[in-house]
Amino acid sequence: MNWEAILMTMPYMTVVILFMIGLFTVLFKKNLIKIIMGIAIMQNAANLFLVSLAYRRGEHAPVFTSAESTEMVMPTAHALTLTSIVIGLATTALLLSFVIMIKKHYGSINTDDVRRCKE
Amino acid sequence: MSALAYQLVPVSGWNPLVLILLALIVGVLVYMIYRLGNHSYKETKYKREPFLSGNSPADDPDSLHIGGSNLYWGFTRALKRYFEPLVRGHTGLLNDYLYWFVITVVVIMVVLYFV
Amino acid sequence: MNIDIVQHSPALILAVPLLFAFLTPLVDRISEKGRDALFFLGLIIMAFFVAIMAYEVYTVGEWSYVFGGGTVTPTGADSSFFRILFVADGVSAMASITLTISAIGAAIYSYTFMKDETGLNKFNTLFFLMVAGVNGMVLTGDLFNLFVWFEVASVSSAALIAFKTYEGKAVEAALKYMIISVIGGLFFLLSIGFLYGQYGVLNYQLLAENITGTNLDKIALTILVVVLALKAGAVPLHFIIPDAYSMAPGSVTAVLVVASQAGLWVLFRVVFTLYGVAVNTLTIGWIVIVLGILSMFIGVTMALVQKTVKRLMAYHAISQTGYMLLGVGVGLAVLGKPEMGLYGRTAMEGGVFHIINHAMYKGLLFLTAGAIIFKTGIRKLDDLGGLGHSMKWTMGFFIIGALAIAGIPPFNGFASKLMIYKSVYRFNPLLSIIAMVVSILTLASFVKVFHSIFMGPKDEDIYDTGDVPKPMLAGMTILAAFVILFSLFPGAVVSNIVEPAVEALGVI
Amino acid sequence: MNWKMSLVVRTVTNFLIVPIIVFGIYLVIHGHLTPGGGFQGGAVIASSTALLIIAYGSLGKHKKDLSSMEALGLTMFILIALFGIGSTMFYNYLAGTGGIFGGVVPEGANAGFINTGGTVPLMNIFVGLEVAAALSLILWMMSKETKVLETEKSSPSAEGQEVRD
Repeated sequence: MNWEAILMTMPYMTVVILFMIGLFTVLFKKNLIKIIMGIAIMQNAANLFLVSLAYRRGEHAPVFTSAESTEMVMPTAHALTLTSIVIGLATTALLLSFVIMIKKHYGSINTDDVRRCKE
Repeated sequence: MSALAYQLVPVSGWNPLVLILLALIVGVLVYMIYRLGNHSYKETKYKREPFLSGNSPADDPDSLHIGGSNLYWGFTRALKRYFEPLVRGHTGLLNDYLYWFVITVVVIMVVLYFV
Repeated sequence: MNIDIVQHSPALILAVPLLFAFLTPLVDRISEKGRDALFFLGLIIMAFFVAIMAYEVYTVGEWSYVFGGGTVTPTGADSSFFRILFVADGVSAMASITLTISAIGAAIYSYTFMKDETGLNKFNTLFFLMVAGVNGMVLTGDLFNLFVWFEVASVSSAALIAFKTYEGKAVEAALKYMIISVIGGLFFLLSIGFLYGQYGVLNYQLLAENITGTNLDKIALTILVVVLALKAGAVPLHFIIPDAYSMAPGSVTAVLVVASQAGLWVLFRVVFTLYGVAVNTLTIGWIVIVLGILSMFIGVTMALVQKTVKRLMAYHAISQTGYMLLGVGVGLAVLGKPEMGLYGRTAMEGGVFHIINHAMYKGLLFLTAGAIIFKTGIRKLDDLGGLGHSMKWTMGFFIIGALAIAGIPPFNGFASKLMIYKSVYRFNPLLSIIAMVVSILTLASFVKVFHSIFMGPKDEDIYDTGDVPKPMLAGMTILAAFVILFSLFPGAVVSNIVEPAVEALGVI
Repeated sequence: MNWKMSLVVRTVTNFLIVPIIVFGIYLVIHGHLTPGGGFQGGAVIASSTALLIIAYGSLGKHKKDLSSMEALGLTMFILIALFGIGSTMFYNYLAGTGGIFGGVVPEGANAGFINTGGTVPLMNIFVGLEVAAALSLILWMMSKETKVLETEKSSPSAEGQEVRD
């Protein structure tokens, strides 16, 4: 068994598991707050995926002071993750304030009740 | 200048200006024929109603406004087996919207993989 | 220190709305008048820069703008390697023009339309942010930057949909729009991860050069296509569009139409420039065509049975998006084959021309629907009636919009639909026949709407109040003027604006 | 707001606020050297306002000031980016030109200096200001909206207002 290769795919396995958990929550849970939690899990999975892409074996973190200029992990993926975390915060804040307003107007945050926009 | 002129009034293909010109000409012709008619006919309040069928319409014609939504009731009634599931399809449930999203991703992925 | 405005126009198109978006709260503390003045000033300056960029693109040609680089054009491969790149080409010029026209029309319209609402400085900020988000989505040449602007546009349009927080339904529509957009964004992030992991580069040109169509690329392409079709409102994913359009305030819906079309523009960029012939274009072409046909047919049949004005128009927006997908899908299906020259190119030009036409007349129709609801406060078709007597101008604009959307000859809808019919017929006759049937059903549903709103007896309580105030009419006149302008000179519009956009998509 | 925590909590919060804000400012200013920067530093500063909201129930009459602070931060961020329009937007025109932010970076791996960042620390400061104001505004709005801090049970709000259909 090539443990070396399996070890290398470990981060991507966690990404798939986390994404599936998030997708499951979003698809099958009826409570809006749980859906937003599912979205947060999916965001973490996406961020983990981006960071694990940038990893090069045996290289230093991309902080300039601690490494010679050649052996560095790819910093662009870290920049992408930072932006995606900021966007994740903004979207979750907006979604939560929508849920607060829906609780005020509909009196319930169950997706079965929150569907007056049908006809 | 000629290029722009050609673009503005292209000879081949669809050209709205020719159509509008035609419309104007026909309009003028119709107006001329309209002028020929005699104008003694007055728009009187109690003109004879053209009798079509059934009982005479209610005395107050203004109340006869058919509501908008059931203008095509015949069409929708005939295709009931198509319209029923379609209208019910829009459930308004957030989870259903996401089912459709995931289903489309899977379907297109399979199609793209095999073809 | 000579600042060459023309070279910097792509950056300024984005910087001006953002700057004015964040200046509004500060100015709002000083004076209400100042805030409204800032609102129009910002849009006019942005329109000025869009005009400069478009003129430069159409006369000189396309160029890319590197943010933070020493010189404007990327010198050497490495400098465009890490920096964010904006591309000013046919596609971004045409999309910015469409957005500017409907944004200015909607802004003037909303001057009195939103008069009695509170928190107008937030409305102006969000409006600017949405305009900046949509412009960014279309202008950017970098995949991750596209994700950032996709999110900015989704956040600001969701907040605008929920602007009437005192109505429960508006918040519900905004919540659904936002959740779906966020999840779409996450899938988008995954596909960025796939492409970045394989090729280590995020730039459109560099990515397009070394994409080889491996299985991972196909998965990334699927996710990109589905997420952008979701934003544009293709059928299996269209559920958020009717809720969002019917619950948003009138002027916001007009710009929302262009915001979802930005998803369409980016879908064409991804499919044509990014992937091009790397993937079997016939399959992708047929996928886009099937999405288009579904959107067309189901959109219009659902519209026939609708009971409220704006929901009916929202379904028409979906069915018209189907036309665009059909037109460009046919072009995509024959990409790189000899038939491209025969009819593929006209199909694409028809599809792309339909985008700008649709933005004009659909914006006009939504503004008229907003005017009707502003005047009567009634949304249902059954309760409305006899408005033709009092609202003459709105009726006139409604007629122009309805005839244009149904594709009646002199109007611009007909010009682009004719191009689509002719070319799609030679690709596959059945598709063209479905397109014509859908066009007839569109006309049928708009006759229904016109009859139930404007015909019928005088309605006493609305009759004496007359038509909607001046600025709303001015907003509608702008859009109607462009509908008529595009109807009278379709040839000029196609050869000057549409052809560069089609060439910019990489179609030789 | 009649909500107030006990005296102990309020005094501890008064003491705790200062180190949190100082640490937040440290993160913001050293953004271009050590991990941190505008957003992270601003979030730390916003956590101090979260403490204030819990201890004192509300931030008083500062809603307008906070949103203006946020708007000011963002406007300055874009203006600084626009000043670089000479070559391109977001161009680091202060780097290497001496002055407060323009120090020259010596060769080789070194711990880096504060004044070598050019426009980056300036942008970090304004983003930090903006994020601190924005996050505290969000926290405060949400605590006010959900009435989570009110002691007596607030009356259940009217069952959803129907749109005039």
